Amino acid sequence: MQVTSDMLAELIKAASDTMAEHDAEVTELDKTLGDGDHVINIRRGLGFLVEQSEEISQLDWADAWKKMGMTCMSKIGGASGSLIGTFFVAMGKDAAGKTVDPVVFAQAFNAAVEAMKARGKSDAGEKTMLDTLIPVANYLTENCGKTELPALLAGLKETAIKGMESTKVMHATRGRSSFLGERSVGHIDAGARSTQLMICAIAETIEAKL
Amino acid sequence: MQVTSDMLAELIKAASDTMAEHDAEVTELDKTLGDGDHVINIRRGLGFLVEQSEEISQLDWADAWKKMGMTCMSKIGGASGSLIGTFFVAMGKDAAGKTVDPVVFAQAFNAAVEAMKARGKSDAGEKTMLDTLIPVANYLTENCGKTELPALLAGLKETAIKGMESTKVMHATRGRSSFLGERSVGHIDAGARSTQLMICAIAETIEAKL
Amino acid sequence: MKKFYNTIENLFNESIKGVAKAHQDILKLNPDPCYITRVAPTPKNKVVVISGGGAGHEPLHAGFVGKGMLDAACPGQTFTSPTPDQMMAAAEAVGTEAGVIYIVKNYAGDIMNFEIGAEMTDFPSESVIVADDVSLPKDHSTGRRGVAGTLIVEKMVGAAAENGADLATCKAIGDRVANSTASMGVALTSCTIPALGEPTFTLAEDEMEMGVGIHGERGIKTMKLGTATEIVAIIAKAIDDDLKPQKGQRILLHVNGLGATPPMEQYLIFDLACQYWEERGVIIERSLVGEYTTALDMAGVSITVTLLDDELIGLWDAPVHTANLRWGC
Amino acid sequence: MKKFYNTIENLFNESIKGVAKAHQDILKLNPDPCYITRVAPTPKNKVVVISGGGAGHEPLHAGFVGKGMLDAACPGQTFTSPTPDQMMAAAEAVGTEAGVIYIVKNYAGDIMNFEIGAEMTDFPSESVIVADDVSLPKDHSTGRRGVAGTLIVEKMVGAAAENGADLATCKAIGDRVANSTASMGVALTSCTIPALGEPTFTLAEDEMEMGVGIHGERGIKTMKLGTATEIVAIIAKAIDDDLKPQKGQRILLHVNGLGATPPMEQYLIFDLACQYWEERGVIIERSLVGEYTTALDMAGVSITVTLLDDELIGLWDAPVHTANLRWGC
Ligand SMILES: Nc1ncnc2c1ncn2[C@@H]1O[C@H](COP(=O)(O)OP(=O)(O)O)[C@@H](O)[C@H]1O
Ligand SMILES: Nc1ncnc2c1ncn2[C@@H]1O[C@H](COP(=O)(O)OP(=O)(O)O)[C@@H](O)[C@H]1O
Ligand SMILES: [Mg+2]
Ligand SMILES: [Mg+2]
Ligand SMILES: [Mg+2]
Ligand SMILES: [Mg+2]
Repeated sequence: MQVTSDMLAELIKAASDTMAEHDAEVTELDKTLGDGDHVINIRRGLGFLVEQSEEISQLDWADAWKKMGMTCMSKIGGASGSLIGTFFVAMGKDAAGKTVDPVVFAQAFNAAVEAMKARGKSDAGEKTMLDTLIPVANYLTENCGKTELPALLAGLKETAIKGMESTKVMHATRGRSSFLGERSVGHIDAGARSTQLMICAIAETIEAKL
Repeated sequence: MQVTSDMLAELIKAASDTMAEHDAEVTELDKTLGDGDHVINIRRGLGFLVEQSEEISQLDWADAWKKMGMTCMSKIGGASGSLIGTFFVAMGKDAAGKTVDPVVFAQAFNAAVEAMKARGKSDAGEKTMLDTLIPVANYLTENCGKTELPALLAGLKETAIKGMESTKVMHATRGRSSFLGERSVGHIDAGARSTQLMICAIAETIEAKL
Repeated sequence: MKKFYNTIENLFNESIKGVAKAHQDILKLNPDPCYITRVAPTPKNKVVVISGGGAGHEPLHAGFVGKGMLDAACPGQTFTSPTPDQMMAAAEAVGTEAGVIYIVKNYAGDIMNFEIGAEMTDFPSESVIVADDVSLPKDHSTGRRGVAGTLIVEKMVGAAAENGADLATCKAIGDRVANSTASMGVALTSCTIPALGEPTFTLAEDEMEMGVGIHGERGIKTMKLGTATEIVAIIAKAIDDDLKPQKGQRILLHVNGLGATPPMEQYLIFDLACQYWEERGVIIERSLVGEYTTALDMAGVSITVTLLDDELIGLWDAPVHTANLRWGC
Repeated sequence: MKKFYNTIENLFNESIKGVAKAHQDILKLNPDPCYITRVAPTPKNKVVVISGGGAGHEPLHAGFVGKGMLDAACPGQTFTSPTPDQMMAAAEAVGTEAGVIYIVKNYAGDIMNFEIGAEMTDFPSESVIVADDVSLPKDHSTGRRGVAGTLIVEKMVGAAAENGADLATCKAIGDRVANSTASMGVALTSCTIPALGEPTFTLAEDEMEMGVGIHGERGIKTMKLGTATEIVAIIAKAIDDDLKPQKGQRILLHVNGLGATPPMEQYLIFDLACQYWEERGVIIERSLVGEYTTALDMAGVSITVTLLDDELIGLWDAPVHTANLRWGC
């Protein structure tokens, strides 16, 4: 089976549904370490993506990611809006003019993570969404084009979850939670959790088609 | 026994003590029907009177009442400050140049109640301190100079309490409680209660000397 | 109760020193008896405008002392009318042969204390009683309460006095503004009077108190909390029933925050009130949104409307230089 | 949660229309993408000053759009940084050849969104980052938060730009003011973000949160509630340790109410802060007390100090005509 960009409507819906389902839980995380608006922001953006999802599904991967990036950039707001917007715009740029196969996808994903790091002046271990995304990027580099889709997806979910969980013991040094200093230790980062949830929901949607 | 103005220090203290003792109860009444400051106001004034009470006790009745009136006027504030201030200033004016015997006292008290009515544009039955003071004034007119002190004091207390209690069923038409309309019915007026408490405390202080 | 203070007894007295320091270019404080006057001396032939009332409504009244508005303000203790000696001392400090006009909110305590103060002062004087709260019927036994409309009376009378109007004219203008002004408030919470330590009343999560005054006391009716549009409709209708503005009538629309309600909600209420009157052909000629007549930390707002004509617009627009209203200079 | 609204989703969008209507003589609103500009066109050769940030801090920033201060403000949703398209559209609406200076509070979201906006705009531009919250150490991993000092940077850069300073000069002044400014806040309660419906955190009756920002989030330390004098001493010491004002140093002292704390308490804190610095020979040359940078309905205050010299005093005193700061015109 091949994952094609006309599945994007479905994948966006999956991301949107999982954020709705985990709204209270993730909001609580951002209330504990931040200002409580992360889910509202993400869901505002996802709401617009869902509205545009038919249109997005008509585009090729690169254009779809660019469009998604622009929507995230202008509709989410906050730290996560600029970061996720930057992420998708960078994916689109990296994939532009290419036929997206698993390897190209992994490259684009890595380029997007690099763009996010540059935008956020941040890296692994700072208790942010990057602690989900960096391990995922590495995993994709290692496995895309080598591992069969079912195993790839299973490993992807596992990697995302491990990344997310790793933020619990971290001392935040980026974003709002850094203001709490030592008091940030012991809680999972909201952005790490939301990105993990969306990655897993997307993986599961694809798995259901296998 | 004769009640003389050198007892004023003791009488002021008795009034002050009873307001301290019933602070919470009367405050609750003014919170229910007004703005809750009545006891604070009255006790602020009584605090100054207590401070001045040695000095006041040196004066004859008329001057003592005038001085008390001026202190109440400038230290209590609110509706009750102007009313009680007016009351004592009027008592002092009425008694000026006279030897204060029970009959003169009753006349002065009546003049003071009239002055308060004029100042407040109010009368009996409006659910105010006048519903304590008007019956007391009438009682004093009828009994001063006729009834012996012990019986006079007993009747005085009874009259004040009856007057105070009469406010419970009244519909307020003066002061802050009037804003509540029908909702004012069923509660005792704070000013009626505080004046009754002070009258009773004064009566009891005198009784204790008999 | 959670508040910033050293002792409850001194909260107000210490705070008013801060007002004087923060605005020393405009006003000065006489601590005892307590009153605030302008630093710039009042011209000898000008009618002086004095107001006052219990503390807890800041910036009313001290925040409106200055050129084009009040000559002096007499603050009482929290929610307690000031005493006649304050009004006398203030009048003696700023009074002129042209006379004194007192602007008094219609509460038994304020009326009586100002009355005694005026009786004991020799300057010719007049009083304007502000009774703008239409949550009470016009024929209420004591008259209506004075609330946020007071500011508008102070502004317009202040401008008239500054322009050189005589005492009778100031009085006539004050009465006319007061009669052309209607207000009504709604609260989502009561407030906590420092000396009491707890809210004066409590409301359920889904309740609001309609027709509140500015002393944290209960209003006219406890209602189920409505939408902002519903709330504005109730208040606006009460104001309309009183002032009966015709199509084409110009008004000043003032939305006043009672203390804890943020600007975001105040401006929402303002926008909805604009819509209400615009739909009826009434013209929002001037407006004022913000916390001007507060009730400590009460959550709530009030809406005030003044019917305008060219003269009143001129008085509103006239230069004013006070701590909390300033324009044209 | 008790607030005035029709729907939570539209509270901000409806409210901002009210801001535009109430101040139509000064500012105008572009609803989508959302930004506020002056009604009076910006002179062609003037550096343009643009700020913005999440809503919920009103009157910051829209209340400071106008002559002598901001040319445009970009409000985000409540406590959420605005998005790059807003900054781009605002810059295109008001930008000039003289360039654009962005005044940005130091939060990851604000920094990144403004950065993207600036990258996508062709005008020459500079940014001044305000990071005045000394409750965090200077070497904090992300730098300190930007809080109530932002207003002071906006006022002084605005004045410089209005006086005709070029982009480099505006940037230098902005950085100098930002570096000469220190703030710290304390809260007695958190606030309730409309979309969340309940307070972000809770404190016991005898607790205060020291070192809070302006987003209703926890501060640096939960402490036992102290007297006003004790609280001022903690905050003032933190500011002193940072700015190290010498004897004779002139300062601007700004006490800012965070939302639900009444003026009476704000002025008390101001008076105590004056005493603190006066005892140390520091001169309170200018002051500002009131609600300027709020956190919705949070009960609390912040204290801000800016070290002054003749140039900065001149910029502070320069005429300003905005909805919420106005003098000299
Ligand atoms: N500099 C950064 N680099 C990477 N991720 C960041 C950075 N700053 C914040 N984040 C992520 O953004 C999340 C917060 O997003 P959100 O609540 O929407 O924005 P805000 O912090 O502006 O309220 C955090 O949980 C964290 O994962
Ligand atoms: N016009 C009036 N005539 C007589 N008594 C009045 C009048 N107005 C108020 N009072 C009395 O004053 C009391 C309230 O006093 P207080 O609480 O000190 O003043 P305020 O009402 O100004 O807060 C009422 O309980 C009532 O007894
Ligand atoms: Mg957040
Ligand atoms: Mg009372
Ligand atoms: Mg009172
Ligand atoms: Mg945020």
